Amino acid sequence: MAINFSLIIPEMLVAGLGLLVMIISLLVPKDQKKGLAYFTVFGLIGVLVVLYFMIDAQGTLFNGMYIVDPFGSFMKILIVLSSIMAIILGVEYVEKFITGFLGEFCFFVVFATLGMITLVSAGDFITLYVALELMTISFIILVGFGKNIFRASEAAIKYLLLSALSSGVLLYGLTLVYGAAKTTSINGVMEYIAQGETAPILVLGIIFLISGFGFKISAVPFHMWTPDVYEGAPTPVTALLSVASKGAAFGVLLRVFMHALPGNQELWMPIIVVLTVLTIVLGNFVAIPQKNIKRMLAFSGVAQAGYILLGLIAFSTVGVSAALFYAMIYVFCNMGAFGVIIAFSQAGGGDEVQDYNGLWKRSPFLAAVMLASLLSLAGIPPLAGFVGKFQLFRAIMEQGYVWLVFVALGMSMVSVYYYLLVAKAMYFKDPHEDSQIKVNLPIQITLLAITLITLFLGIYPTPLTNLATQVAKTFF
Amino acid sequence: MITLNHYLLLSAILFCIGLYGALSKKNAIAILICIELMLNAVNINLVAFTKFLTPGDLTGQIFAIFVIVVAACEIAVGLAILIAIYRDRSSVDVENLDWLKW
Amino acid sequence: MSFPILSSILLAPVLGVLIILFIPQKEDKVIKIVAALATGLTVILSLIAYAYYDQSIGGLQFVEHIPWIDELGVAYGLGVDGISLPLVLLTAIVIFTGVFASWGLEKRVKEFFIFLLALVAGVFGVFLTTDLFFFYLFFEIAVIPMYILIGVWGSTNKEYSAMKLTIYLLVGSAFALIVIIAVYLYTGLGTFDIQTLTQQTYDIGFQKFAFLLLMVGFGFLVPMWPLHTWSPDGHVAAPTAVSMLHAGVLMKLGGYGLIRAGIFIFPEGAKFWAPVIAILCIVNVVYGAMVAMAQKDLKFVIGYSSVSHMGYVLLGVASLNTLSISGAVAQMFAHGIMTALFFALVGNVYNKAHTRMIADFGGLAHQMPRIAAGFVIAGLASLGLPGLVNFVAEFAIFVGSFRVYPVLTILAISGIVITAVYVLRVVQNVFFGPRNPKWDGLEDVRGIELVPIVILCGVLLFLGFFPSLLMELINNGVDPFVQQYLTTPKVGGMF
Amino acid sequence: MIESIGIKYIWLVPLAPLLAFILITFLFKRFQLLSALTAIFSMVVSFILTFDILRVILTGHEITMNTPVEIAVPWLNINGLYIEMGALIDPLTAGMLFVVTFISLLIMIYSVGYMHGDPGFSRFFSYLALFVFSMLGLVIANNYFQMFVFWELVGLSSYLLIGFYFYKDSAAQANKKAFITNRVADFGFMIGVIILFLYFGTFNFLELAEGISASTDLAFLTLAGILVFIGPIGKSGQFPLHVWLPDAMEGPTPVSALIHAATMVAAGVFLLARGFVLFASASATITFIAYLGGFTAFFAATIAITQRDFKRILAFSTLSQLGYMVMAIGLGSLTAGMFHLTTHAFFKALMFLCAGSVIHALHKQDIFEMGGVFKKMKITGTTMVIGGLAIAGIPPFAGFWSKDEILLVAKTNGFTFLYVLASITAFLTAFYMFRLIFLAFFGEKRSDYHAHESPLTMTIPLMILAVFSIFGGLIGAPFLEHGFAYYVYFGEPHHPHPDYLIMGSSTLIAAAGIFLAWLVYIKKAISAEKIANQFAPLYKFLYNKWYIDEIYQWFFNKVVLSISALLNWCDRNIVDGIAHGIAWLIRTTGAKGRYIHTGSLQTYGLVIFAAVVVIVLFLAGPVVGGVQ
Repeated sequence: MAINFSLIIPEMLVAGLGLLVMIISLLVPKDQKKGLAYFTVFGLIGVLVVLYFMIDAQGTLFNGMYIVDPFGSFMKILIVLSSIMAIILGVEYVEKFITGFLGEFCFFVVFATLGMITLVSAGDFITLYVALELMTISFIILVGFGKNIFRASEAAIKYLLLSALSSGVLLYGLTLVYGAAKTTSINGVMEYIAQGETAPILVLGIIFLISGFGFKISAVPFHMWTPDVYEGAPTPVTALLSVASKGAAFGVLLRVFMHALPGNQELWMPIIVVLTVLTIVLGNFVAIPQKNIKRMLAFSGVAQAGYILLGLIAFSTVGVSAALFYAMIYVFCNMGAFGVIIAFSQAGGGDEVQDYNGLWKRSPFLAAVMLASLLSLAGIPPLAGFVGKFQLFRAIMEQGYVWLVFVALGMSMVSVYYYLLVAKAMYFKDPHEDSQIKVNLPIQITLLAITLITLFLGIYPTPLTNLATQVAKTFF
Repeated sequence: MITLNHYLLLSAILFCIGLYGALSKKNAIAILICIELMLNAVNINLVAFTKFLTPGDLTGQIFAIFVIVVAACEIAVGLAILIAIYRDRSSVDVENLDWLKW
Repeated sequence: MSFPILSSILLAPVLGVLIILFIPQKEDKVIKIVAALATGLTVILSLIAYAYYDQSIGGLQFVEHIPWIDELGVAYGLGVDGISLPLVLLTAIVIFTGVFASWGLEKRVKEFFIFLLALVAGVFGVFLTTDLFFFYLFFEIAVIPMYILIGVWGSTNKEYSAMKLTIYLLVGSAFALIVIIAVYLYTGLGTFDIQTLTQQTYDIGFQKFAFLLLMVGFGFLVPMWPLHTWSPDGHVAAPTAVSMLHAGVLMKLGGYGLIRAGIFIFPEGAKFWAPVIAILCIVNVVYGAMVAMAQKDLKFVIGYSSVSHMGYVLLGVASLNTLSISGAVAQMFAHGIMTALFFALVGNVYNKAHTRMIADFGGLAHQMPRIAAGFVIAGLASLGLPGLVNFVAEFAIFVGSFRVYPVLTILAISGIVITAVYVLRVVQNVFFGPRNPKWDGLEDVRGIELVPIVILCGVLLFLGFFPSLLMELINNGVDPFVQQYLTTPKVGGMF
Repeated sequence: MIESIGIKYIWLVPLAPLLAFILITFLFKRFQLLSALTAIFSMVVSFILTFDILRVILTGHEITMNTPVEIAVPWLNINGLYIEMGALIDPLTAGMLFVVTFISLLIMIYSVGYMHGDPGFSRFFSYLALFVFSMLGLVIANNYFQMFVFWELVGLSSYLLIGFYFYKDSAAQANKKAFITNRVADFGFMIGVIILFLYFGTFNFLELAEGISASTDLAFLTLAGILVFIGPIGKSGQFPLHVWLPDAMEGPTPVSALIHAATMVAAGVFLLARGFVLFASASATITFIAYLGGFTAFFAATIAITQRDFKRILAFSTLSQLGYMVMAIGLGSLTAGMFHLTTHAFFKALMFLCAGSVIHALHKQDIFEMGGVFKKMKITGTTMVIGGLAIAGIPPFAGFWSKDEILLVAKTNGFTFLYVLASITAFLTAFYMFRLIFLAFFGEKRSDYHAHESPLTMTIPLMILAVFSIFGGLIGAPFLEHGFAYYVYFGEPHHPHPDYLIMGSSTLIAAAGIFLAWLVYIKKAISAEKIANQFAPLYKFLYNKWYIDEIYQWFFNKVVLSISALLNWCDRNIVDGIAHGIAWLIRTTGAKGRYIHTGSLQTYGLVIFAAVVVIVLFLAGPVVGGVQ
């Protein structure tokens, strides 16, 4: 059987890039690694271009262990895009706070990217597991890089132990499913499940699977690690973790469950609905009292994961398309917010919300980007987040979950409250110091682009909605 | 006669022991080892299923090998981080790891 | 339609924002002039639209339609009819005068006008759009700038009020959003076009459900008792121009939405819930007025008077006949102008005296005769004196409602007595009485400060004498809908 | 069509003063004389036009109460509401127009002298012009809506003029009180108008008259009549809404003369005449009107006896006379009511202007501080005495004829009680009026003052009015063929026949009143103090105006303000409290919820695992059940 390697060009490119960067970083003097970072960025942009042209490609490789389809490509674009932004935003930060490790930062990001893009294309449990671990281990290392090394290593060990624990559970689930379905191919397993099979061993396996994926996308109650790790990790890593890793995990979750669910909706749907509601409610509630902005964003991220899950609940083209749209938008919003945090801490600012007092006067640009990003997260028009939420609500209401729309909307009002608390600090309070904040050009351009995209997609979302709809049809 | 169920039982017990240990041990290294136990339970499952259910197919066994490799990587990274923590706090007690909370 | 006049109205403030973005912070005057020009442009364009609106044809005119989000069937649709056109005009007038009312602003002028114009673009959008999706979108655009405007440039407990206002408005709009999605899905036509949706028939149960949500949602905006507490706080805290725009225009979004999206799309639901609205609106009128009487801060008085006056709008809406709904729309217009005038005046006094406590004043007519005159005119408008446009609107509401809810209407009419009491008390305590030497330093309004007062008073008086200019247009917009979707309610009650 | 400039240009009658108002307000404010001249000129225009209308009616005999001329333009025409602005010209209108324009003209001339040197000179004339505009608009109204509109506008002018001296706290209080009291009345009036409109589908007087005549729904007509009547109760100061009128004397005296004596307060009576068909359609209404009027007449007269302030006595006398007019209409005689209105306008305006003249000279208002003014101010004194005789009802002065007619109606229509009450009131009127005259103008000087006769601009109007007060009543004298009753009537004109018994007795009663006043205050045969002390509680009761003001004050301060404060408290604490409560609940939940995240990774693991267990347990039932 001929293997069409052209389908995995992006993965190969990323892998090659990772290795190249690793080697070059050994050669380049410690203080000149900035160029390397931009080299990485350009490499990833190349990958992005390739992915963009490959979006319609479809096919399987290695006996079905690897699936290339529009859905996967969409998620890959999302992931690579986040990695690019994380590196651009992170260069200065890493140079300043984790001096000397820029090369490592770059290639671990690339490897994590590799893990993530493989994950969303996994066609087999083995691929899935390996990709997941590649991603996780790269992230663990990245998390451990932190500016405050002690907090960072605490975050890293927590992340490591908990994700190992959850991988253990996930794996155990996989084996049970394997035992029931007698295959590790995702399609095979799913077809088996879709027949309406409810063998206890299978159900148990799937529960374990849910908990494993739930851990990665930080759905309540599997989210416990999220705030601690987000808070302790270096901010660029937090940013990447919050969008890309969540996105990748969500991608695989969709891939696994989209086929499996129709058979046993009444069995699984209540669980997913409950998890979603818990995620949205708890995420938003607990975000309110947070004083640390990263931690607050961590909880908000938990809540956002809940919103993305709504797309799964809707279980329709519209739902998936909405979820994909939202996930993509979420990348921009979150990156925008974290970008501001990065730029701010580079200028010596702390991570507490009150440190942002009067940011408006010190840098109107950063304040505006932060505001736009947070409001987009809250789903306020004309920012893209609104369209995303609108689509999601529409999708679930179509399925008759009106009460769920009430909950979700209500909670998004709660989220407005704590996002506005940041706005309040930025705009209403007087700054502790008056110095203007200088933001370097790449970050400025990135943040500007992010904001403009958020705004543009909020006002004219058609290009992305069309794409997302087209992609979502993969499943139906 | 040792049937599949015996293996599964063993693996389940092992998994639970690992899980219990992971949730109760105070020493981070012990936790790592307990997690290793859980992964071993997984491996037993995989191998047993292959043996009993799909005799001609080695997928499960190959999976097990992947699991072992990945677990090794994880342990390596984990130990590295623990060393960093030990340098700082002279302890790898997970009870003390609560700077980040609430 | 060759020239996209409505898009121009919508984009004029946006253009203003873009220009101001590139003007250096120091150039206060230039920024203000740009803002005045941008808003002046909206006034001119709205007047042109008014002049060219063909009442003999009626219905939506100057329609623009561009497909927007294919997947959802959202279209960028603009159009005005007899209901929205007066409100567009109102918005234009209020913001134009609002810019002049902020002429004395010195703090962060650039940002202030950016947010103000962004806010007003949203408000225009709400009135202009013919698409429910954009209706919601534009509404929300208006909310956030307001949060910042109040929080930064406001006074008295501003952070609390800004947050309260924002959350209340957003929660209210969330209810509306649910209905928007629900009706979209219910029809299955894949469109948010209001006219198309209006022409559909809906199952009675759905109508009840949808109208209830809209009632609550828009009830937050109007504001309907007991969802009103954000409004006095918000008015008090907001800077002058924002108070004007907010009380003058933003509260009308609720009434407008209730008519446009509520009654017209769900007439049966409206009939079912109308008595509830009617009862709550009486609470608004009487309770609002009584509470206004107890206030010590001038702006609070006006804030609660708005609650009271918006009760009349709700009464008109609840009565579900052409006359009452026309009256409600006219009352929205009239109240908008009047309350904008109030806030312009109080803002002016506050800027000079740095207090708004009624007890601090007295005899201010000596130092500020023009302000006093303006305040008396606004006060008289507020108590519904003939010769001012408010009277006509209120009268139409009363006549229209009386046949439906005689007792409630009588209670509502009693509101004009209570209003007279508190308005005149304020006039007496603030402006009349012996000269208070403490305020001898205060200068009366002059020059550019006079612009808002003159324009707003002029509109009140002009339309008060020639109400047909306004009322016939509104009636033209309301009547076809009512004829088609609401069977005339019986003359009932006491006869 | 009847050829008449006045009818053709009738719209100019109210608009001329409006134009004057606009010009003065916006252009002439700084030029005092120009302002005054503009106002006066506009009045001259209106007066000439009015005069022409009057001429046509008096000479042409074509326009009668039953064949009026109507001119109207649509003002607002929307579905469900058709409103006109127009003019209804009949003798009633013409007479009222004449009274208003004529007295306004005189008073404006008078004011040039009276207000001389006041910083608000121009403002005064602009307000005055505004008032005349509103009043004329009211008078020519051809429909209830227009009537209501101008009804409110005269209220506004009155508000502005009472508060003319806005820097006086008392004035600021008084104008507020006037406005609010009238608002209460207008509340009823408005509802009345609305239900009439809803019932008959029109505001137009003539169309309504047809509808009402045809209608048999007595309950509705009674209700509508009473509701509309509430308007006049306020505007014409009938009990219990009379409280504002005495306080309204805080305004400049010409204003008191014009608005609060001659014209505006009579608007209520005019409305009763205009809408007579409505009130007459239900006997309950009309009887109520009669008794309320009679009571007010008596009630106000009793208070007037004890007052000390020159203008206040006149104010209560006005109330009392308005009561007469209302009673007359209630008794079913539109003619008598309007006749009394006309004569009263002359003599009461005269007396107020005299009062103004005296106050202008003395700068005092307490009659007990005056005395002997007559010697210094001959013209004022003489005209005042003429006014006094007119109001007391001494023949042949104006008041005699009109009062007589009212008494006659009361008697012939069988309202004996009211007849007696009215006679007692007539006695009281004569008494308190001459008490005022004797105390102020005669006797010895009781305090230091410098008095001199007022300038000609002031005395000429006095003299003109005095002439009208003497001879004005003759237009309605029963001996006349084409008298007042020939033109102004309801239904069919009916020629009054002189009843000499009533004439004689009423003259005697009036003379007795004057005599008693003479005995007490000039002759001092009876000591006023002694009587007052003897009936101390009664005296106090009357002196304090039956404590009506106090009751209202108590009601407002204690009841209304308490409710208001209570509601305010509720708003802040209960309504807002609930909202805060919800916010608190969410915040607290969040604040508690964060403590789940203890920072201990084993807790985290435990939570994750516990969740798995919960899900397993949750699914165990269905799954096992499903398998079996």
